Amino acid sequence: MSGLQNLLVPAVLFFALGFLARIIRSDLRFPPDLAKILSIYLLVSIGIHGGYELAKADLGTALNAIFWAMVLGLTLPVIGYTLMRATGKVDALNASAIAAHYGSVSAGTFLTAIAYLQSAGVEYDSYPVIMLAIMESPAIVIGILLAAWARRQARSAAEPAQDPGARFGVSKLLHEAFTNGSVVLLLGSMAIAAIATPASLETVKPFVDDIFMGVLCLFLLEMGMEAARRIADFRRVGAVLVAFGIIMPLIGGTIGALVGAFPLGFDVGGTMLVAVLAASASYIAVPPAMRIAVPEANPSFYLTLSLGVTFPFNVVIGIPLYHAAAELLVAG
Amino acid sequence: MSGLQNLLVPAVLFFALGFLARIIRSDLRFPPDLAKILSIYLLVSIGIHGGYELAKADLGTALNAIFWAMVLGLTLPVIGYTLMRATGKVDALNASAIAAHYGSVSAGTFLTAIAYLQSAGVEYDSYPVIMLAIMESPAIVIGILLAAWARRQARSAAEPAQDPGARFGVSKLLHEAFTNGSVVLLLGSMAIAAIATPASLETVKPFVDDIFMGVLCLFLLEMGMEAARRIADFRRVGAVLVAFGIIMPLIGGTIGALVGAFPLGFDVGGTMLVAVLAASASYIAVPPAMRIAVPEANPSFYLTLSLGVTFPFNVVIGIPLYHAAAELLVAG
Amino acid sequence: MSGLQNLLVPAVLFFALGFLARIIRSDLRFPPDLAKILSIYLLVSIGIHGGYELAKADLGTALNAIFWAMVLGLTLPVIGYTLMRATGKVDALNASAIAAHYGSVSAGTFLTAIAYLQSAGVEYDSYPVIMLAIMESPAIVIGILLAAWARRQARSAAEPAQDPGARFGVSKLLHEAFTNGSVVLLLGSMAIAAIATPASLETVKPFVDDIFMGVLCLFLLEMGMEAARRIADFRRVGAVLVAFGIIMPLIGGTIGALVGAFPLGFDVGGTMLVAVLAASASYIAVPPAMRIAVPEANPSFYLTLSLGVTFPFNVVIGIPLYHAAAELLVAG
Amino acid sequence: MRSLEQKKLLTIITSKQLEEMILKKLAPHGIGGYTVVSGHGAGASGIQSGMLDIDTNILIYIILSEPRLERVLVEIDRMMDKGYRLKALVTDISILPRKPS
Amino acid sequence: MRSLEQKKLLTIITSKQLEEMILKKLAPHGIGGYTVVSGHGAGASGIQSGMLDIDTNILIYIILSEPRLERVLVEIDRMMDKGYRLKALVTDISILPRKPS
Amino acid sequence: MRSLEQKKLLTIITSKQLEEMILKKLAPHGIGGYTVVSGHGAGASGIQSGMLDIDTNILIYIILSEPRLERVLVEIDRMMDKGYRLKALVTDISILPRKPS
Ligand SMILES: Nc1ncnc2c1ncn2[C@@H]1O[C@H](COP(=O)(O)O)[C@@H](O)[C@H]1O
Ligand SMILES: Nc1ncnc2c1ncn2[C@@H]1O[C@H](COP(=O)(O)O)[C@@H](O)[C@H]1O
Ligand SMILES: Nc1ncnc2c1ncn2[C@@H]1O[C@H](COP(=O)(O)O)[C@@H](O)[C@H]1O
Ligand code: NA
Ligand code: NA
Ligand code: NA
Repeated sequence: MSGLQNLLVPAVLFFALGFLARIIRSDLRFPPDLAKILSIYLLVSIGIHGGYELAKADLGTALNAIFWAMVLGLTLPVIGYTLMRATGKVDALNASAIAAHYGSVSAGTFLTAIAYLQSAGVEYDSYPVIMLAIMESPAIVIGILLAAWARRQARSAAEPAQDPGARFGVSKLLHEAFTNGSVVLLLGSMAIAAIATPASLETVKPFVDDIFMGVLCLFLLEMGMEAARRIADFRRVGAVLVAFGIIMPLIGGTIGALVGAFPLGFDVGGTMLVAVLAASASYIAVPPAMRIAVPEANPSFYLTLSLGVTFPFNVVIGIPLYHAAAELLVAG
Repeated sequence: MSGLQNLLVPAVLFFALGFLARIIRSDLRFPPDLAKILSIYLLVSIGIHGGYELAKADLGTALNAIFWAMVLGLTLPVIGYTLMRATGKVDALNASAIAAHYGSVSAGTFLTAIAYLQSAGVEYDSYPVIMLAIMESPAIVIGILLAAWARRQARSAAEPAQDPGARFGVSKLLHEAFTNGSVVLLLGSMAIAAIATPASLETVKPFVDDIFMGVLCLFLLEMGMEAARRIADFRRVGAVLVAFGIIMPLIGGTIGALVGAFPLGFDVGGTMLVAVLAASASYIAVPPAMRIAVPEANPSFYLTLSLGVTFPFNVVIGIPLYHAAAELLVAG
Repeated sequence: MSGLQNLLVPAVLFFALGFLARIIRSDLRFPPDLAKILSIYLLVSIGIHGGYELAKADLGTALNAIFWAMVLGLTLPVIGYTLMRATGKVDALNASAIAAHYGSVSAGTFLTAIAYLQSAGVEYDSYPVIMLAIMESPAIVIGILLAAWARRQARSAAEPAQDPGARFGVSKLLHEAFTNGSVVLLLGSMAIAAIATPASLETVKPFVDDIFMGVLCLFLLEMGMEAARRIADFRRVGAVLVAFGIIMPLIGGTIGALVGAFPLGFDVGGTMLVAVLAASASYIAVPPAMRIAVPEANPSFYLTLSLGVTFPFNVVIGIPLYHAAAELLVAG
Repeated sequence: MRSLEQKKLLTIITSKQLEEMILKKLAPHGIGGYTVVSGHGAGASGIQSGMLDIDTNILIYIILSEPRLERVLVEIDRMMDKGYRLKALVTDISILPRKPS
Repeated sequence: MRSLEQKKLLTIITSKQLEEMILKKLAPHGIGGYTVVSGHGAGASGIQSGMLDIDTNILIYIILSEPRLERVLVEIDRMMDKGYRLKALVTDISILPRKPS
Repeated sequence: MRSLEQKKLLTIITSKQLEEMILKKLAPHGIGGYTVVSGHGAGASGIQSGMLDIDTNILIYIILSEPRLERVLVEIDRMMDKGYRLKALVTDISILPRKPS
């Protein structure tokens, strides 16, 4: 496996640098808005790039990809929830909130995987980009339903308490899930790339393409610091959850690779990207939704898992693994 | 009119996306400094680009353009003021402050017009860029004079009250008008592009040119959100002022198109750009000047008109109209 | 001397524009995080660029350059300290803190010098970039030792007081010096450029190269404003220190030019860059270290000297002088 | 000079994600205005580094009269009961009253 | 430990555009220092979204003694009379006095 | 509604560079949390324009009980004695207590 060699891409190395900087207690710090700005740029760029590619895509395959994105987004949280509850160490509301993160996706992990593929010279299908956009939201709905169910069970046991979800109503929750800022940015940019006249689209190409990898490096530098910053919270989170943060992406990655290889029939690169989508945990769209809809859950649990455990695991270990799995399933 | 087709440029579509995001109550939000950063970049880029073009320009035409920029900047506010006072619904100080905005210009609208022209494959003169820089300030002076006059009239009616303008003195006010940050950035960058050695100027070209349209898209995305955010303030502003925010750009655009076509003799693109300058309302240079010099005016009136009414009107409806008008006057 | 001609590069002109903007009391202002963001970009870009060049460099020369960087970083502060104490006008702790700044370096000045060389069409060795990274820290250690020595002397005179340095311990101080954020960014980016696979490094080149000069211009625009902002503090700092802020870079520049020309044997460009390193005063790495380790010193002294005196002096007068000196020593 | 009025300053410290929800909940209680500042911090629910939207904190400042404060606090108490993580502090302030127009 | 001193904390909430003017107006009254923080908000004059320079709010904090506060408030009152939109709040604070040097 | 508790709000104004050092020094005194906001300002040690990391100011807010405050102030006093430039203000606040879980 030439995976380790392929980790020597600037994106991954900058992630490691950020991580290292915090470990050696450097005072390196980004101004608070920089990561937010970089993240907006990355979502817009990937959206435009994806929209451009998908305008040339096959409608049948695209719809199939969307269907399977929904399936993954809806089933992975249920698997995650069941797993956590089976340990007996995680209460139902925290399990609901955490599970939702694993049904959704991490754009940062996805982009790192693309950098990895480019560096390895591996071609990849463009459909996973649309799956990225689609998978942001459905898991949120499942997370909310799991939490509502957990509250109802607790209520039948105890006195009839308030249900924050109840007030919201299902339509409001669906609204929250699908108008999430990152979803709007991604889908909006895709739509714009599809609608805009080709000549005018050409004018934004340098912004969207040329500086993309450099911006990704800066973003991952900050994400490396963010991951390391969370290490102090490991204690708070506990060994069971940390283990979950490593096992769940392996389960998701396996399922994703199978989906990419068989029902979708993607190439090695595309299959690996579906595995990455399934394996990654959201740190943009899901946390705010859970804060509002499942306020009883402790944010430090899901943020630590998503940013401090699963993200670095996927970037450093997961991606080469999912690549190997994709090679096995597709080429093998 | 192929105008609608030409609206399918990324810049306009991103504006629409931002607007839409707020309408569907998405939680999409830019970090507070991003729009400020993008705006600094845009002013510097347009300045360097303009300075570079103007170094090759004809001095006579340039001086003529400057002269007419001053004429527009000084007369449009008087027209606007008279219009508002004629309705009997706007008090003199608010009318002064609002009028000043319409004598000045909006760089965002101007840049959208350029994106529109580029997409339509229409050539355009480079002189309007210098008019953009020149027109930022004169209207401020007129606004302040109108306000001083209004205060004097009110005073002769009532008891002799304090006049914030009086303390400042005319020289101080002129200083405020001409040292405005955006004026300094625009004129300064122009001057630098004119002075710098050609070889050294080449080194900043990729920064100024290649990523320009992409940055403009992000800026307009935020401006779309900003426009939609102001909708809630429509109620406060009232129907008369909202109507003014649509009629005034039409008047300004007509006058501007006439000035561009006849005394200046520009081509279709250049004529349209002068119309856009005249039609657009400032949201960078004038608001701070009015806050300081006409504190009695309500900022929510002029900000809502400028950002919430006239800006979106010009971007979506005005620009194709002014284009049609320019075609009529120049080609016809 | 064609030096003045070579000052007509956008980077220097934008510095002048920023300075001018404050002098004419323009309300031009950057959002607070912009300069920080630009500075992170510049450090990463110069690091990647340097690492790329150095991967091709001669190990012996590189080690020699590192050695002389250490020598400069360790001796310049002692010279500065002696000079200030000799005037009898600067107390020992302030002298220690100020001296440390002059043993370290200013990346902004270094980059301006590079822009100057590029504009003058002068070739330059790549070793000074690694000297830039190396010289950030050693002066901090000397500053801290000087301060500890000053405190010990004061203590033997008065009652045994608290020594903030004492608590820290030498290892802690060395840690602070070498894990400084800018050092980590520079050395980290260099290492990444050296380790990354060539193909993957290519993908970040446009980000790091194409927009570099433009970003530098914006950064220097802000630094010009920053320098002018400090003028109000000149009174506070006093004539002796202002004089020191001009004389010390001349001394440093002379020593640096000699080191570049003789023991290092660099070309004209490389010799000038070593002079610039020696002449420039830190405003990134050293101030925070001094705030923590020499809290008794007044920050307005060292910030005014570094940002308000030495930085503008070097950018406008120093760089052409050091160029002339380098020509004299190398070509002569 | 007009004399100072006694008012209350309510400061709510919470996650940026809850800003819109809280302001919408409080609006019906007749809040005349508010001011919001962003920051970072740490507390029982871990680090809020301020780097991503999801881990940025805000301080919401609301100047109000005592009777209005009572009603607003009841609303906030209800939110806290549901599990929302926020701190609500009240300070006594004197304020220069708005110019009568 | 030195004992705490009683001082006043003046907080001015206003538009970022007025920062320099206000600080210049207050300087002659012997302000020893100030701290400024940026934010957004809403009030009688509409939304201040914080996105553009023109609609950003600031909080200016000034620690001062009671007699100095009086004079500063007179100056602020005068600005409000002219129509400037700002809120001026006063809070009682205790402060660790500066180390005598 | 639960009744309000009386607490203290400690506000430390200082340079951003000292943030980590101060929080590390105060941690052993049992601080339950803190909130930090960035800004700019001016004082005896000159302008802090907020433009570079080195001249940015912060306000650190810490809600604590009176006895804990005493110990924290002693620590801060010690830092000030060593020459660290910071302002420490204390305000009386009422706070909605955390929901008992
Ligand atoms: N004792 C405290 N003093 C000041 N701010 C606090 C304190 N405790 C918590 N906070 C703030 O409130 C946020 C949420 O607190 P918590 O719910 O305890 O995690 C933290 O991120 C801090 O910004
Ligand atoms: N009741 C309030 N509480 C806190 N801040 C307020 C309040 N009213 C107004 N403000 C702030 O003061 C600014 C100007 O207020 P106004 O002049 O009423 O529009 C607003 O944008 C808010 O940031
Ligand atoms: N009187 C004051 N009121 C409010 N903030 C102050 C005051 N004096 C100083 N500061 C703040 O404390 C920082 C350091 O103060 P100093 O040590 O006096 O330079 C300044 O940069 C201001 O942000
Ligand atoms: Na997933
Ligand atoms: Na106009
Ligand atoms: Na030096």
